[in-house]
Amino acid sequence: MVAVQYYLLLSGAIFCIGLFGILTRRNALFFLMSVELMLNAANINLVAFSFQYGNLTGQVFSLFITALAAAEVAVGIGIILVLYRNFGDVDVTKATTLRW
Amino acid sequence: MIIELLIGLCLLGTVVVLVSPSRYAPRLAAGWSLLPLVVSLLMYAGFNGRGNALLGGQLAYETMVSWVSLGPYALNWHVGLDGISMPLIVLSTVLTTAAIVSAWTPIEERENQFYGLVLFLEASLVGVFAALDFFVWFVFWEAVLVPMYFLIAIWGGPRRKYAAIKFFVYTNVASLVMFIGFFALIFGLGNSIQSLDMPAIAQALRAGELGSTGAIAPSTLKTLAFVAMFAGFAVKVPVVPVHTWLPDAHVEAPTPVSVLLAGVLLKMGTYALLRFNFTMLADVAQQYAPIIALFAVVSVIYGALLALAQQDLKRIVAYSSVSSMGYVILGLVAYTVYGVGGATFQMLSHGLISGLLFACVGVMYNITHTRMVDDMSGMADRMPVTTSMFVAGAFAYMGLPLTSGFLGEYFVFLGTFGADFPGAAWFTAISMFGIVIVAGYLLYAMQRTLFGSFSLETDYGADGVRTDGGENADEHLESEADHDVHRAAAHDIVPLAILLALVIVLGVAPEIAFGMIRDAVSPMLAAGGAG
Amino acid sequence: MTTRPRLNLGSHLIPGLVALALFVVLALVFLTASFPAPQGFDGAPITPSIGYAMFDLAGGQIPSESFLIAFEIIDLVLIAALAAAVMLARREGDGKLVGIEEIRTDGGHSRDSTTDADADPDSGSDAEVTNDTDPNTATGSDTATPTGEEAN
Amino acid sequence: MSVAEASTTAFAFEVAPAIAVLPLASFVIALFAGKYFPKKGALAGVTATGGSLLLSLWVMLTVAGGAYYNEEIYTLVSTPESFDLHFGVLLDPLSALMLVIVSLVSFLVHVFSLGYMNDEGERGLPRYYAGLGLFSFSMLAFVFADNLFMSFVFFELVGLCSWLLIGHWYREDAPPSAAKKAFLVTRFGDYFFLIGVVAVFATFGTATFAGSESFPVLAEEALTDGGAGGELSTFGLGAQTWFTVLGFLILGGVIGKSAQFPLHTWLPDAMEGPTPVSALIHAATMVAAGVYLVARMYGFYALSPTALAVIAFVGGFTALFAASMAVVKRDVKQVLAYSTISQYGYMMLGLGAGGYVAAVFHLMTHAFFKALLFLGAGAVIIAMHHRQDMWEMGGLREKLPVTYYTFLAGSLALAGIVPFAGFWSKDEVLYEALVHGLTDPLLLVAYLMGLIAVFFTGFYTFRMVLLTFHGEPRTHTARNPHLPGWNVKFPLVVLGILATVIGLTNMTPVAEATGLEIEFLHTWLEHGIEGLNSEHYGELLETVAGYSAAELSPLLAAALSLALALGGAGLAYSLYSGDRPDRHTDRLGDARTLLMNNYYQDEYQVWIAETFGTGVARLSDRFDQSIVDGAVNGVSSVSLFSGGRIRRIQTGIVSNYATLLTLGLVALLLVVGLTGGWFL
Repeated sequence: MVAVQYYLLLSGAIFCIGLFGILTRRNALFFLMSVELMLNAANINLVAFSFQYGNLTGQVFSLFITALAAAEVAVGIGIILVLYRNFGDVDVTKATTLRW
Repeated sequence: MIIELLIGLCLLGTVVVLVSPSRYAPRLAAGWSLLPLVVSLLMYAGFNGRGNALLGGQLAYETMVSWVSLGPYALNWHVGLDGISMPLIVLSTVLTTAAIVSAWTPIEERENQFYGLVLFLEASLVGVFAALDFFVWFVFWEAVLVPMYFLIAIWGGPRRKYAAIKFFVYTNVASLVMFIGFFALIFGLGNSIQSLDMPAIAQALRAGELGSTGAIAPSTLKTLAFVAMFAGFAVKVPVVPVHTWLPDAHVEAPTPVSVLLAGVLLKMGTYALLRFNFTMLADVAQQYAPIIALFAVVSVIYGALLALAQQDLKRIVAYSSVSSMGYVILGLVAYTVYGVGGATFQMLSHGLISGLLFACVGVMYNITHTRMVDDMSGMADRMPVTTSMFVAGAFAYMGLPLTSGFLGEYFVFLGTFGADFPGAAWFTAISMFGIVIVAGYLLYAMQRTLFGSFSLETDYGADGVRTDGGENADEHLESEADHDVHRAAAHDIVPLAILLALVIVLGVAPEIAFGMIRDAVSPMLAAGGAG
Repeated sequence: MTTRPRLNLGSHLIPGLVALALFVVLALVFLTASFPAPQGFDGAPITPSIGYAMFDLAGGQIPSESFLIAFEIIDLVLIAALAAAVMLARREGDGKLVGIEEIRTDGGHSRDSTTDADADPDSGSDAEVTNDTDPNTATGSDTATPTGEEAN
Repeated sequence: MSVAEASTTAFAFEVAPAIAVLPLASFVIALFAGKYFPKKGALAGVTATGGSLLLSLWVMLTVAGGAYYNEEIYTLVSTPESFDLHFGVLLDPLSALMLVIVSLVSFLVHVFSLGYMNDEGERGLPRYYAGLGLFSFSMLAFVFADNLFMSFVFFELVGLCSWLLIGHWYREDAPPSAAKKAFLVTRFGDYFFLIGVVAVFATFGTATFAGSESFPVLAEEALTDGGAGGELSTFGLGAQTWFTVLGFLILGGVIGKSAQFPLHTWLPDAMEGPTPVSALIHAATMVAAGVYLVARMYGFYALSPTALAVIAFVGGFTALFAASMAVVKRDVKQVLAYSTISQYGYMMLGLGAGGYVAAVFHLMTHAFFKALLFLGAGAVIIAMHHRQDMWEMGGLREKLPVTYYTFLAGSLALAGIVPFAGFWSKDEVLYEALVHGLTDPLLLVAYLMGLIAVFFTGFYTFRMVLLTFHGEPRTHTARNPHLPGWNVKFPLVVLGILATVIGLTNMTPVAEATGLEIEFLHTWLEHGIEGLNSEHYGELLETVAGYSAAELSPLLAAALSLALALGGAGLAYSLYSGDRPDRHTDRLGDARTLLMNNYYQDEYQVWIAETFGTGVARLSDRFDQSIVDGAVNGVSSVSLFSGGRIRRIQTGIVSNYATLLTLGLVALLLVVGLTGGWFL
């Protein structure tokens, strides 16, 4: 059986790729995609540990996370729409009115 | 349950006044504030407490209800009065009514909110003086700040925002420091107390049950806690050098609020010092008596000197409050019956007199629209009654015999001169010089504003705002301002007269208050040496 | 509008390094940690068990908590997200969708009236509002950092 | 003493508090209801002080019968743990005498005020009479005070009344300023007095004047047999030194109130008040409070030769100093003001030199003749339509005969011409100073200064009389004076008679020469409560203070001072007696400038007040605004500034936040991992 470390490494790698996307992209849609990547990294973790402990909870939770991801995308796209409406762009670095 | 009734009446009044229409609010609030006044007077008449509240004395009107359990400490609703707090509660109710009535003229917008906040302030003040559980006390202590902040920030003068924030931040930081100091003590006491009950804490501390906290030895812990609490309360008093919020707050606050601020809020500081520092940690206080006395003397002289340099009547009275409160500290540190009793009496007396003076300045301001000494002259000609009140109040402030101002200071001097700590006589003698300076600046201010030939220069007159429709457009400024100077209304004068009457009654028959004060103070002294 | 992405080491180097650092740390942690051998499910049916667990039914062979309430909550969350997405996409105030001037939610009543009376002030104001850019736009671009320009 | 007699004496003493309470009632009536009365409160005042006078006389008669009274009547504060504060009544020969003097002068001044204030149509009369009533109340209560605390209380209250009455014409600029100055200067003295009172309490635990538990007695015991002395806390000093310090502290109040050098500067300015007020407060009674206080607690001062010597020296110096300034004044009230200072200097000299009876005698005669002179000056001022410059007067003798003759009687008394009152009393003061001074050089210097002052007194008194009443009228007003009414003349006549004859009560030189027992005042003061009589004081002076009197005939001293007084008067007569006298003082040149400017006493005191009061106040205000408040504002500025810098982390760009989050996570993981040993 594959040791849990490798799953973790995989999830870590996917997470960091998603993170890299968030850190470097400015387009909000890319943000959403990157976040999806990170959520899936979490899913891998859950499933891996579910397997590790022989407990189903992790698997069920990954399902929930998929559902949550859907909700997140729905809201996220709504936010992007508003962003576009208010700033005429979906560049996240332009929406800086909340800073001070 | 009568204390709860008192606080409840004030809170109910807050709600009622807040929801009432603005135009009825002044009279409604004044009428309503008579209820707590009457209740407190009845309480005073029926007062049957004996001894000191924190040192196992018999409390009047005590209520003790278990409330919540917070970890190892039970939290009780514990209120009760002794001879120290009873007069201060009456002072609060009297001054609140006086402040409300004196606000009729100057407060012209959002009246319902103003009077509602004042009544809320009254509830908090009564709570501070009545609470005997630290948690309850602290809630009221902090609750005082909220209405005060808004009263200054909404109805204040041009720099009201600055003053209100300064006041709030200053006193709040002070509360934090004090809170840390007090909780250091609580943790040091460990299992010897089961609640935050102040009498229990005081008795445990006096019994020497303070353990060490961490690496800090009990004696060091006591000293540190004393310093933290003193620093915290000193801001409220205020003691030099943490006094600078006071003149700003006073100058910017509307006059009725100044009445309460000087009259009662400052007393919270000295009251807390008396209860916490000087009752609970009497031995530390006695150990560091010369240093505390030094602070007191500096406050007295420096505050008086500052008052001497001011041009604004309100600033003069504000700085002289710093000076007067210095006497209170000096009396507390003496640990004699005249010292501590005199300090308490001085709290009472200063509350009445400074309230009176502020109200007088307010009446003059309502009419002249200025408080600058340079702008006015010969006001006695146009407002003889207000002038008489001002003169009487000023002389009371100077410590004229047969007014309470004299006795308050005199008791303190009597008590401190022969006190045990080194240099007591010198400290007393030097602080007494305050009575000369106070006479200097009050007489000087009175001579320039009240006497001489009448003249008045204000922006109000210079703006050309006329009430006569410009009929006498050729007449010069003086007569124009003259036109605006009218006699004060009766409702402006009545609070002044009542305060003045109280000042004289207390000055002629001090036993009315001093009897119970002395009774409450003497247990402190007996145990003070041993503690 | 966003432009075609291209690798720009100048501004991507640091974020890349940060992400890499996180990965390195994670990897270090994972690799140095020791885990017991995985228990696995011993060939028990996983998917049916998930179904049983999800609806709090007996019959699942693999141990797990029951998730009925969580399931219901996720349902609510999804609906809320849907509603929120719709809310966000709608324009505040006058109930019109962004950029789609002519879609009406009132069954076309006002449209009829607009055609009936050309000079209806309503339609005029509608157009105005639609073309109006939010005042925030101005502030937003004012305060945009120089990096915002780079992406274009 | 029979039972009936005992009960009547007791009754006289029991109603004694009414002596003070009656004027208090008139104060209340005048203040609140004065404007509804026909004479605006004057009648209430006249009635009340008249009643006080009758009661005082009754008390005096009772005291003459050998009964004394020393009771607490009102306890202000009682503390079981510490000393009580109470008001009490002490009636002995001294206080009974003073009560009569005060109530008599007060009564006459009330009557005079009818002419001076009411008839002249002054405004604010209820306030005026309220002030007079309050003053009479305070002064009378001060006189019968049985302890130092009560004395202080009423000492301060008379100060308030003085302020109120000097500033009566508050619409002008000068009176409020003078009132302020009077209060402040006396307050400065009272500061020391207050320390003294508090220190007396702290030392002795009591402040009563009379009785075995009184502080003079305790002090005496501490010094003589040392029995109780060990229990007294003397603040680390020897008992003798500490008592001297206490004496000096209380003396501060005395010097302020009795206008002794260097705190005399307020009294001439106080002449801005209405003239009856000057007569009552600033000549006859309030100013006497200081001297009276020393006399009251003479048993204490007699214990300290240092304090006595200082009192005598200050007194002698003040007598000469003030008399020299009176020589050049143009304003009739100013002359009288400086002469008042000078005369109180004599009283202090008498007290300090051990002449207790002499000082009290001079206090009594001075009260009458100085009140007379002021009221006479008031009558002149009425006549002159409120002009006070003597160079605008002249020739008033024919127009105002009653005023002239009574004023002359007062002047002769002031100058010390036999047989008028001032001669006997001043002479006795000087005699006492001389006989004790022959053994003590400091006292001798004081005596010499007092003696020279006699010459000046004679000069300025007659300069005043001659300029005012003799010669040709120098102005139109002086030719057509306004004639005063009965209410002006009546007090003048009463006081004129008293000024002429009151000295006869104590003709020491005559008694010495003839051997007759006619020193009535000596006899009067010899009795009294134990420890509070001149006999006892004499013993104390000899045994404790070590005073000794040289053998000298009083006739010699009397002749010397009379010769000097006549010399001064004669010089004045030769210079100013003509129809059109010259301004001879101009010939003094620079000295005149110096004297007219009062030796620049006001200037240097104002300079001190400005520098050390206002100057230091300004400095501390600047310090407060810049340093103390600056520190407070600095803290907030630092917070605001650093906040302004730190907030720049908040760029508003999501990517940056995410970077920071990631960095934070990495750092956290590293820290936790390193400390938790994960990477091993």
